[in-house]
Amino acid sequence: MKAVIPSGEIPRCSSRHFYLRLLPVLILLAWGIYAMLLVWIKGLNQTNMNNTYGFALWIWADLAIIALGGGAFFTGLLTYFFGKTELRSIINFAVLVGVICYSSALLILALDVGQPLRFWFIYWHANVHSMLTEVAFCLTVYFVILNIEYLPALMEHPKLQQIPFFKNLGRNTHAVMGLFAGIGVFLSFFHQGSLGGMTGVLYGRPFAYREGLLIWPWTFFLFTWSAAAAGPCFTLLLARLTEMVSGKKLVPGVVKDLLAKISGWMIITYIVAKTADTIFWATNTAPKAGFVWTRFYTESPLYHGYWILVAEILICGFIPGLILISKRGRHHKRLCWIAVLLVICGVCLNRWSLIMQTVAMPVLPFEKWVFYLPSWQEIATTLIPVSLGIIIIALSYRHLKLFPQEKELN
Amino acid sequence: MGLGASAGLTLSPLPWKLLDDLSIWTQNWPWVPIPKDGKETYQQSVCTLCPGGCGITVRKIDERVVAVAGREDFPINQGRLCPLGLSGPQLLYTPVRVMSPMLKVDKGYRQISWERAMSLLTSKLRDLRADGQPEKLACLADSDQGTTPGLLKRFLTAFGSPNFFQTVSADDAWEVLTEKLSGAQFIPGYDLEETDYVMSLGCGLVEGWGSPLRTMRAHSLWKERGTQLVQIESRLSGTSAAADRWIAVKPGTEADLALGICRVLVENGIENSQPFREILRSRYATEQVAKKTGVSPSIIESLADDFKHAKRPLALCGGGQGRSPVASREFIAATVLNILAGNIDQPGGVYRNKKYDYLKWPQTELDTRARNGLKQGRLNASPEDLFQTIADSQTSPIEMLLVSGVNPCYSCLDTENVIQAVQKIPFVVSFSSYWDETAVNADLVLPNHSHLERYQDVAVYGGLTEPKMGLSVPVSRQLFDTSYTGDVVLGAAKTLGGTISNSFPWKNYETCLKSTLSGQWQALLKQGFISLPQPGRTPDKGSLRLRLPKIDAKEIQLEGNIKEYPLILISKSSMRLSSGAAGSPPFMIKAVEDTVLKKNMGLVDIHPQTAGKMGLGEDETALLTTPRGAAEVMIHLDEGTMPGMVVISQGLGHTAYGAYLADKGVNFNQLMGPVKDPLTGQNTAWGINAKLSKV
Amino acid sequence: MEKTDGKSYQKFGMVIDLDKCTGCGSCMVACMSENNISFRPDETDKLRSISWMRVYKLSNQKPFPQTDLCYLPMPCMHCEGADSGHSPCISVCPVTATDYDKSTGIVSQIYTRCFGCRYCMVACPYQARYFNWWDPVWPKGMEKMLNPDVSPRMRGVVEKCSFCYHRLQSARDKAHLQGRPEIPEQSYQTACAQACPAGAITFGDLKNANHSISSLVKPDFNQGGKSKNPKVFRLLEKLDTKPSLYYSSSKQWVRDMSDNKLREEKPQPTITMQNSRERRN
Amino acid sequence: MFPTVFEWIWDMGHVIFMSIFWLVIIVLLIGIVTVLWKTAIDTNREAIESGDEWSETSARGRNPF
Repeated sequence: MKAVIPSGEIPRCSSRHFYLRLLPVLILLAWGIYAMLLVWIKGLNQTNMNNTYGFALWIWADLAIIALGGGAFFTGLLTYFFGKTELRSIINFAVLVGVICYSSALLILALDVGQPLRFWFIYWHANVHSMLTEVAFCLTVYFVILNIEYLPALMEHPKLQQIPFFKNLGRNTHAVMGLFAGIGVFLSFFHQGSLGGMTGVLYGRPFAYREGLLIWPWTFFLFTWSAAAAGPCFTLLLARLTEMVSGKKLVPGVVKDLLAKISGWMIITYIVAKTADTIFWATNTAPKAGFVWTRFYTESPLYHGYWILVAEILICGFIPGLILISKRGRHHKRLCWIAVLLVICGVCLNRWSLIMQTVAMPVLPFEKWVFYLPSWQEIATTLIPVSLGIIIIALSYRHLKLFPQEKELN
Repeated sequence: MGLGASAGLTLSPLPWKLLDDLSIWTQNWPWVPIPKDGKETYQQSVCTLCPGGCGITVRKIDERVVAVAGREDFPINQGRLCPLGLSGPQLLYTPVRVMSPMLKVDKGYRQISWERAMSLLTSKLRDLRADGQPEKLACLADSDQGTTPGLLKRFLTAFGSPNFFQTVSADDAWEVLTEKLSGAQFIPGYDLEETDYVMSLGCGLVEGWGSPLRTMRAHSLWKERGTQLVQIESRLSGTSAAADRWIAVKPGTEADLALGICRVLVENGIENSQPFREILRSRYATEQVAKKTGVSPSIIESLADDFKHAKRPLALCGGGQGRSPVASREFIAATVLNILAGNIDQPGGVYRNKKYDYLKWPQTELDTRARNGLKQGRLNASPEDLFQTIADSQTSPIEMLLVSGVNPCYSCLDTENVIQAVQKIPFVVSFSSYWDETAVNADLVLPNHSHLERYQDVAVYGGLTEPKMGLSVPVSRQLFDTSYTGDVVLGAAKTLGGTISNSFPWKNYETCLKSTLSGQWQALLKQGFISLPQPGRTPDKGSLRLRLPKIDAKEIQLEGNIKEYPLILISKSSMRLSSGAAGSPPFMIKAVEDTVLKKNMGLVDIHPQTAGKMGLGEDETALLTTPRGAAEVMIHLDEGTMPGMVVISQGLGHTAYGAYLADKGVNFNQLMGPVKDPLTGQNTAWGINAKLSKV
Repeated sequence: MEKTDGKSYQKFGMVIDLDKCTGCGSCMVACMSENNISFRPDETDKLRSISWMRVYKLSNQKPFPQTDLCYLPMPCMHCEGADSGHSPCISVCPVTATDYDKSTGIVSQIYTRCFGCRYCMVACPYQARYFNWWDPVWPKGMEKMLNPDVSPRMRGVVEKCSFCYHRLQSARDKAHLQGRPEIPEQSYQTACAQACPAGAITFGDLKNANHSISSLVKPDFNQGGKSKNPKVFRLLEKLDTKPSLYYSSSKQWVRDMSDNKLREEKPQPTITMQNSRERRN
Repeated sequence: MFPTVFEWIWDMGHVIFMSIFWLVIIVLLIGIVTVLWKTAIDTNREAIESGDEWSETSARGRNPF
């Protein structure tokens, strides 16, 4: 087909070239879909999960993806409520990333349950005391909102612009975007938190359990916070990658700098809080359950050793944080991007240890540590978000005005 | 417009209806069975799956047997039940049942009618007699008591063959042993409930010893009353762990320790010690014993002291589940202890029970053919010997073998050899209800009803103070085209006619059973059991005289030289695995620990040091070799196993019984060979020398 | 039996005498048979095997011959949880598929409601919950042995010990027909308690003075049900899950293994190859 | 989720959680409806202004494809 160029003037590569470059990604997607069908038809025996590893790779992927998708709500918050209007040049993209992340998260959740056809029980027979219920409710609603937020960008498409109804729809939606963004932010605070709460409330699992405020364990707030910190970094990273692939400048440096700076401050403050939380947990919470905190890290040092703590808090926390808040750090191109990457790794690592170490760690004194390697089906399906993301971004970039300033920047 | 439509649709009841249907569909999937409900009834019977003789209550929904539980009013198990008994329904409904008479054809088996089966059987029998060699008919049964084995034995006699064999059960072994040692046959009954100090020479008391449920109840009683249990065993078995005191003695020297203790007691001038004083003095000096057994003198003395000061001490012998013949030395040692304790025929002691023969049938009629056949005399003493002779000889001296209630191709020692022998026999008939190892090697399978479908009388000795006879009754209607083994025998006798048919005056098996138990029939139906009368049981203190020279009979030498086979292989029994004729049903296999079975690999317990010397670690595969055979096993490091020993589980390594049991683990019997007891000539092998090598 | 708002409240519990337990596995099999638990040809992967009642084999980790072992049967602990009903598993289930019944103290599980998120399994420190990784399949003919009082589970849902709840229901019906106000102790017993050859399992109403369990355990409900009997303990009491499952053992080392300790006492230096293990309680 | 479903319990947790949830839903729906409504009106107005005949444009307006 003939590539439809947004508002005419910006050149795009030929369809042939475009799809040829997309081919490997499509293959990756196909592999994932095959594995997905296997899991749905044959059941969860296709995975390497077991009665000890009830939560594994998939849940981790969910937590990580949603944290990284946090860029959408946080950028929205900054744009519409803290008047950082310059961010408008990246908000569309942030929202798109959000859409991708959340849709993949929902897909993986649908894979992870033993009876996918009963998914709606979670609304129908909701147990409001369960963090997972909170997650499910917010997630679905927020997903709708994300799509609405993405509507204007979609309506920018020339073909749709020709149709008055959609032209107006786009404009009007944009007009009340503040409202939607508002709800979105509100919901995000909750479901990001609830994801943290999921492990925090497990008072039967001394590694995960945290005291907290009212019904919310500290991890509730830490998760929201870290998502707000890592989300923008992820948006930045993807924008950068898009620039590299398209070979065009898409986002003005000042915007990147601003976003990097903000998430820098977020990560620093977050990691300080996280450190405080860890210390309190190690000295108060864990001992109450009869655990010397070192036990969590010394009994299977290879897989669940101190290195996790060091990597998460120091290498992926303070270091990138300091880099990003310092002007010099941000302006040193390579250093800046390394920092962005570290932040992303940090938040993923945090989710990883909170899920994996929690279940691998025996609570009964006479039980053993359990190890787990994901099956290829799990890996393939976990890669769906990647391939899907690339494809959606590519298509959107090709056919929509994803980056409003693309024209003047080139 | 589209919007309106969707809005309307959402508000309409349609989506909710769909969701509802969806939920219903997701909740009961067609391939998840929904058990049919019906009228609930309970029926009582007696379990015949092991010699324990427990009473069972069977729960039925309409015709379906859905559960088997212990029978409250039954003295042996008092409402409790073991894993095997509880799995009863699985053994009733399992697809590995033999569902009709089966004839071996070039490939596999063909289903045939009973008429055809019987004519086949009788024509073969007729030929044997026509050729004037009735002694070439042999029969292997689980026992020589009970009506079914009784009928078989009687049939062989009338037919003219002396070759009736039974897999030697402990009870029969006792008679030989006691005869040889004390001149009077008896089966010891232990008053476990009344004793206050138990010294056990390696008995697996909580692992299925004697009548398993009764012994385990006694053990709980001990815990409540503070009865002391001393376990003399070379490994940390369940019993060793349950014991108040575990003496880790070198394997095979339990008797020495016991006699050492006797020596100390004698020195302390205990009564009744006259007859043994000299011999004990001369041979069982504490230091020697300590050296031999690896138990320090101080412990030996303290044990003797405890034994002496106990009110009603009791010594037990019979390793494992106590189902196989006991080595004469061990029995002597235990008996001397009991004599010194003066507990023979005393409360809390050992009762000398007589075997009670209730098969009071008229003399068997014999014709000349039969007489000549019987003149030949029995081919061998024990089944093991029989199979050995057959394996050794060019053409089998046995033309036809009937197998009832046993599974020699799995449970006889040196299994490979046995299977070869069985295959050598021209015509083998199995009466098994299941496709067990023997059935799949038989030429004709005439399936008996399963244990829940038939009448059966079971005499229970198993160390009971009061031997019992239980009656198992059909609780399920007959599921398949099966028939009583007894009826097969009666049918065959009728067709053969003459004296043979005259010797079997009964219409069918059930009438035979009824008339045999005529006196007790009603009582048996009512309470399920009767106590076997014990005439002339008079408490006579220490009247048991042992023939002195026998006191230190030679000990059993293990097969294989230590140079080549540095380790000692022994077996361990568990209540979670059936090592008898009945194969473990799926529930039991599911309950087996993953330190015993992993995937299809059987694990052996071995001390970390010993394994380390051979460079073997946890879960590594190794080749276990004995003079009789070799098998791949997995290593399980176990601190509780004495260094230098390898311990393997009984009841695994089946080749038949279908996907839930076949090809899992290693069959201990296949690695073992029989070893004769110097005194009784019975097989009393307790282990074998072995080696482990990396693979 | 304590009376609250006119309604009689029971708290069913279990105490297992580890001195008597011989690890024979009758409890496991009795449970499988009673509760229609599915089975597969290979059940040796215990991490994926379903057995509501599971028997652990504990070792005192000492060198031969000071070694000692103890069997510990483990069904669902039926935790009461922090504030009556806040059991680890119940509070997390998003679809209300599991619940703590205040009037019986039994933690229920609705198989047709569960949608298999396995959050409850992660929450349970005792690993007493099991997931159906496969479709349950009974060999041809064997479906005849299924108990009609318990529905077989489908693939993809979580199941666990129910204290044979269906037996409580039928006992209630019977009592009602006989016009009895309360259920006699013997008319409601779990399959495992009934089968145990050693009589090591005692089941009954912890709040009913007439039931033998309450005299064995002597629970102190002001202390979250902690036992007043020094030999009796629960697993992981520090977590405040308030299990209804008690154990009794005369062996100190076994009691020590019941919970995590901050200062691990070192193993005593072992006596030189003295071939005997004396039990000192 | 609805007071009609039997899990519904009138306790604090439910009331708070559900009221917030339904509040969000309502606000969201109002937002969406207003947008659609406004859009529909605008489209029609433009159509009239551009002097086309009512029917077809409105038809086009309502059903673009």
